[in-house]
Amino acid sequence: GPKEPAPPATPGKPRVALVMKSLANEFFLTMENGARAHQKAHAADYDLIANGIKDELDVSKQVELVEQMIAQKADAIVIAPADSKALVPVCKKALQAGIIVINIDNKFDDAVLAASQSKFPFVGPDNRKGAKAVGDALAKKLKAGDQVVIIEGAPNAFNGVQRRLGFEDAVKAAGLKIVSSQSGYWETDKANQVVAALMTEHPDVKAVLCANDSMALGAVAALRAAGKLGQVLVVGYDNIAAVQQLLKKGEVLATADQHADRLAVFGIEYALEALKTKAAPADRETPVDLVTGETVSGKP
Amino acid sequence: MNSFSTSDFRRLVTDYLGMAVALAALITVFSLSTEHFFSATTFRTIANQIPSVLLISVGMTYVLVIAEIDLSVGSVLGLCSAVLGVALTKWGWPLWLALPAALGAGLASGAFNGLVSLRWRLPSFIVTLGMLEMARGGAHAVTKSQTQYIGAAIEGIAGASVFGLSLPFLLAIVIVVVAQLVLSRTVFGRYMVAVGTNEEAVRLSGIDPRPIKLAVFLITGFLVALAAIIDTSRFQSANPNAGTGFELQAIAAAVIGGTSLMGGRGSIVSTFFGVLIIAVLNSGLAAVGARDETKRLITGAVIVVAVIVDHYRHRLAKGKGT
Amino acid sequence: MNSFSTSDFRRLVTDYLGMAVALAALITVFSLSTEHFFSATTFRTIANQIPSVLLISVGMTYVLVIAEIDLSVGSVLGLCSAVLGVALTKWGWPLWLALPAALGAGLASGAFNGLVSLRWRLPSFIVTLGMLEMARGGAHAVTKSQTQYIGAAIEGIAGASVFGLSLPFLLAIVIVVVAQLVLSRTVFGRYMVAVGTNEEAVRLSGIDPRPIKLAVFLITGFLVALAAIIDTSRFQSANPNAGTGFELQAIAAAVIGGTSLMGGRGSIVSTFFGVLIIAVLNSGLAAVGARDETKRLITGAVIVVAVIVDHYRHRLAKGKGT
Amino acid sequence: MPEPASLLTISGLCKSYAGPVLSDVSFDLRSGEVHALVGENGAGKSTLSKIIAGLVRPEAGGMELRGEAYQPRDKKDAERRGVRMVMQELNLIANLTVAESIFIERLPHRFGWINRRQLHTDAQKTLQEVGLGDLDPSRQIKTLGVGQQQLVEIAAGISHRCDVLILDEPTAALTDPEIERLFAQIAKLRAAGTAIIYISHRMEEILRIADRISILRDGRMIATRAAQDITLDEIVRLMVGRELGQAIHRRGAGVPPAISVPLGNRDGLSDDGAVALRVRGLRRGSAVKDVSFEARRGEILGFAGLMGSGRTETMRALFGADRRDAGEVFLDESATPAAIHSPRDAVRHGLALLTEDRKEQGLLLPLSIRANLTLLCLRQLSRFGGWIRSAKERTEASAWAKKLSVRCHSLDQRVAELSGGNQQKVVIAKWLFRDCRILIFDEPTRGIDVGAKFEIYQLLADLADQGKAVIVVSSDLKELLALCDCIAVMSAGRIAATFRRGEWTQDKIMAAALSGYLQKQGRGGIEN
Ligand SMILES: Nc1ncnc2c1ncn2[C@@H]1O[C@H](COP(=O)(O)OP(=O)(O)OP(=O)(O)O)[C@@H](O)[C@H]1O
Ligand SMILES: Nc1ncnc2c1ncn2[C@@H]1O[C@H](COP(=O)(O)OP(=O)(O)OP(=O)(O)O)[C@@H](O)[C@H]1O
Ligand SMILES: [Mg+2]
Ligand SMILES: [Mg+2]
Repeated sequence: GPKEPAPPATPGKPRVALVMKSLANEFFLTMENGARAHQKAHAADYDLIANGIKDELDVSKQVELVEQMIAQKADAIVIAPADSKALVPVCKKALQAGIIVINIDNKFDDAVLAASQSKFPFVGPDNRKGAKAVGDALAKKLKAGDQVVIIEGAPNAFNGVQRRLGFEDAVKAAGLKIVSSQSGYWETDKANQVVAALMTEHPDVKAVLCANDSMALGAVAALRAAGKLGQVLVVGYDNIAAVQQLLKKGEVLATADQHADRLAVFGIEYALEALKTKAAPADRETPVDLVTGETVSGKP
Repeated sequence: MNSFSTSDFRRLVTDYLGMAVALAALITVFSLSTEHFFSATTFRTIANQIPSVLLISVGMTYVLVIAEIDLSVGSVLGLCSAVLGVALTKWGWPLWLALPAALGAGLASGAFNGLVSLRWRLPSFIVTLGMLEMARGGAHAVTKSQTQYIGAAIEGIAGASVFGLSLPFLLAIVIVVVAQLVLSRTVFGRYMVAVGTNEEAVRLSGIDPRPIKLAVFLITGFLVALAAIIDTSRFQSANPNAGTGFELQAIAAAVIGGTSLMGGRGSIVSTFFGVLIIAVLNSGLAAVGARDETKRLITGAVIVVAVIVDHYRHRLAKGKGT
Repeated sequence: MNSFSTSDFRRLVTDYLGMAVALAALITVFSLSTEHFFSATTFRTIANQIPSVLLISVGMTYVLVIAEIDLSVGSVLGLCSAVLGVALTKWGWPLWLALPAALGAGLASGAFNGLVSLRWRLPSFIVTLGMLEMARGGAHAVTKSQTQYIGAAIEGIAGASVFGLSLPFLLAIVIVVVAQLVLSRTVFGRYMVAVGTNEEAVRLSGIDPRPIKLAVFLITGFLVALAAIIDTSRFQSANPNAGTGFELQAIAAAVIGGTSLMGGRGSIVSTFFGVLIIAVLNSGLAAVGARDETKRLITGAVIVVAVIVDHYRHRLAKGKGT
Repeated sequence: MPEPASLLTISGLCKSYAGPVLSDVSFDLRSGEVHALVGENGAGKSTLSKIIAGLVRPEAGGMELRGEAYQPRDKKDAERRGVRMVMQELNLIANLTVAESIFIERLPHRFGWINRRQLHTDAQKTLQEVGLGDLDPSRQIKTLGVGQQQLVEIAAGISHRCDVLILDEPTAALTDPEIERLFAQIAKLRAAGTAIIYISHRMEEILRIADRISILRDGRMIATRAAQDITLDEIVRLMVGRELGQAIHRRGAGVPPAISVPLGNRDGLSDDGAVALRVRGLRRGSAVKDVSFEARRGEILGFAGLMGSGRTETMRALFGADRRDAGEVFLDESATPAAIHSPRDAVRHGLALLTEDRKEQGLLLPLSIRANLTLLCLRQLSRFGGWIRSAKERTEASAWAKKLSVRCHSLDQRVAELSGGNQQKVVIAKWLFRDCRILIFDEPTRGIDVGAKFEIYQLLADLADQGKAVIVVSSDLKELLALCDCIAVMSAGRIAATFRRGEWTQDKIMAAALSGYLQKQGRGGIEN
């Protein structure tokens, strides 16, 4: 059977369900680990059921997870929705079942919230702002008119779109020129293919802006194969462990850290607070830090 | 049309014993390891989650019985869902027009799969693989890659319930029963089995296998569209990525249920058990809150073990012969 | 071993004509629609990208020839890559120890696939589907879901190049040639084809099909591990998600190349063409900068059209007969 | 007597695949006649039949049915016009039941819903007519032996009303009682005015039931004669196009000359040959119940018995193809049983088994003749541990193909494209190629023409002379009588009697074959 200890049935102790996106993604695993560590430190205060879906595209699985948590009679659900619209109805159902719902990481779509007459407190970073900061750091190394390419995340992922918009904001501000903007589906391999092809097609490109670090790894590999490493700059997003060496070496110029480990914890704390006070807390923006070769920490 | 004989009953037991045992074992394990798993709510939740996968698995079983395969089911679900969503929101169509449009998209995809593979005698694997890409591309093109929120307009379909069981679930059960009867008791069903076993021999018997195959692809397209409608109603929104990976799930459910990939053998009721096993497994693992890699390891192992259990059931049924 | 006869030559032309035409057409279209596509750089880039997919497709072709399937190749690539990465970074193993460990992981997965499906006579589809989940779970467990950055320690493998062609590419070409010769000119290859054609007849001829099948699963596991080493070296990092979706890509490459899913027919050289077609398509679409949904629509259509072209090539080769 | 009008006339029919198969064939068929079509393997009999039945389109020539132009679009069209065919190759669908197979094109139904009761009773009635009354119509085809399958196909064919019925080698896997029942059915149909085209390589049958005989050779119609105007030797001469080699009928007492064995220099051996194979207490399910026998070197041991008597199952079990419930196999007078648990073990111990079902169990249909012929001895044809010497493979394969006169235009031709008899020759050659000490042949001459049969008998006799033990299972009793030194008769899963040459008569053998069933009067039939 599963090795994880089942949440013990201590009456009165609230049960908080954390529903995340793709656990294949390091970001969410860090989030989960942060949450688990927090629960261990506060074992007397609540029980945690952490779940995620296999990959970000499988929205229906996430809806089903929320349904399961309703059936499990969780007291609070902390959710990082894989789709900012499709998850609203089921979260509303949870609300109607008397469950506290806290939205983290990826904000529900405002129009849909309005249409469905529901509201959930949001705790999370502003991806667009973070991406703009990364883009700005890059722009400092380039001059107006330089060509750049953007490697986007999955096309309908909300944070992917936000990051693209943030990159575009920075590019516009610095007067750079986007010669191509294509999706790498968050994957190293796909990004590698796209960047390799683009380097041939647009030999004068000066920088590659990747919507996450896994794709930045693929971009770096493509540049290395084309012998352009060093001439073409790469930026990423998420600050995963694997890019930290590259940041130090200067092969990746900058990335953004959204503090995944603390993100879920904020959400959980919010939920516990709401359970106590029975009042919905206000939205809260969590910090996004720019990380460059100089500021990168020695974290393993 | 005859009365139900004891040999029928014995067959029922031996046919589904392995599956039932595997299912019962899973439920027991999860009930023992979590507090709230063994409850009416859990089962009602599962019942309301499976209809779309179930319908797709029924279609897949049919396709596998005729020795073909349909990899496009997940993408076509996305496409039908996209058409439905966009028709309701952007084009402002009424429901009675949008629903046939979605069904039409499903039927058209099925027709493409069937006609192209029959016309040029291509393996359906490759035709439907092409369709997988094209339908997903279509879904993204129609929705401009944006999830369409529909809201209450479509809630009624999945929302209606009888004794806590949703309309889609009841519909899916009816379809399972009908599909099983069609497979085992009608001329069309026997022709499907025959085509899947030995297409050349069927042709030599003076029966044209092509209309049968086309019909099966159309039925599958229709069932996928139904599943798309159900899912869209359940989520009150149309997601162009809906259904990603459903093809493998549906094939797994059918194969766990003993359907052969080589054609000529399959049972809808067994597929139903296959779907249930996967659903209970997912639900139970979520209730336990296992880590993702543990989930994957267990899911993989359960799939293999379920088929091994079924292997021994076969031996049991056959007696010592062979 | 005889001299190359004209009939051999004619067969070479008719066998690969369809593929070559499809490939040439693709290259022409992209060369006309972009500025820099038709250049040595593009082809060098493609040559350096395909080795891992090519090796996996070779393995897949073998598996398909014996009428089995291996859905676990992508996940096993992830697992081997994870083992290699973790051994080099966390456990601090030297390269000469880490590489065999990765190969061992590939062989062990192949052995599992082969032994379980042979022991209980289970369809390899389901066993390898289970393996797909388990190996991915294993990859995540080993790496704790974190991409392992390795750095220069492993660069040498993919970095070395001869005339601008990387070592992995040359290795892959050698393996393609050897694999084709083994398939068409050796006893083992003939047995593979025979087993895929009619396993029962082979068994009754006093040839045990099981060691042959096991060997094929092992070879595939080994090739996947090689592919994992190449990819890890190329990215200088080990990603537990590496290889996701490779199984469908490899099957598509093999089937575009005319390998039958029903077993008994396949050619490694054709698979090579299949891989090239897909790679050129991906590269060209990226160079054009097509929208994502357009990419999918075109990819799907090209897959179908490539097989239709091949269908006509067959007709041509056969002459008016049939 | 005035010439009766023709029902079907064919003129100038041509068809070619890689080479010409039918050239300018003309032919006429009258209502109420049995018209035998004979010719060597690959002469074009099946192709001609398929053209008439709408399965193959001719390239030139015309057909007229009842005076009207007849160009069937497909099989269904032909059937609508009253023309039906029972194919030579088994074409049943393994996963269907017997009843479904018989009525596949017209399953009794109401709005698509099958009426199972009616299907069952109809099937039972039809099975009764071909002598399979005891067979459960709801059994799956894949659980039947080849003989039973053939009868099911015949049942499916004759259960329809039609004007022209083509039977392509219907008796190749049948034993005498079934053949008698089939002939009775044919007589009934003929009396009702059905015209029957009957293809067979069993000459004595042809003389018994045919009204007229047409002879095809190399795709040309050589002659059509009334049956009473022609002798067997003449038919054979017309078929082959030359006198058959001077046959020495040394053991052919009581057998018509054309099917007696040209045994060359082989004299009847005494029973002092050393035992090569001894089987003790073999059991498997209900098909094989306690079978013991021995086969000697230098001898041909025949296995006779009725259909379903368990001969095939016995051979499969001793060969390791199926699991045995009990029983031991000893080789070469050894006191310890040989460990034979799989066909691989069997082949290693020097056994060979030619299966009765060539299509499913013997051949790799989509592969070339060469690949089929050399499959068993690839190792000998290779060097460096597995590199096939293709030149050597070619010469060896073509030598064997020539030895058994396999008719093909190239060794690279797919076996699926060969005529039935030529396919059978390929399977035989495949096993002869591999030098085994104990050869078990299950229905080796199924579908093989007269001339080639001689050659195969000669081969078997030669093998025995070389000191090998040869076991022949055959439904053709006359073949066994001519060929064997010793005949074991199986009945209901047991060996009912064993006769040596000289001790047997046809009646004694038939009595023994029936004995196992007569004891169970209660069931009164062949046990399933
Ligand atoms: N589909 C095909 N493709 C190529 N050649 C074929 C095909 N079908 C039949 N032939 C060839 O046509 C010739 C006649 O075959 P046919 O089956 O009519 O012979 P037959 O007289 O029935 O022989 P048998 O007594 O062995 O059944 C053979 O040489 C065979 O190889
Ligand atoms: N695969 C099978 N499954 C179940 N029963 C079988 C199978 N094969 C054969 N039988 C049955 O076993 C019995 C013995 O068949 P077997 O084939 O050994 O007889 P036979 O003497 O060789 O006759 P023939 O080959 O002419 O049918 C028959 O009743 C047959 O129906
Ligand atoms: Mg014939
Ligand atoms: Mg037999």
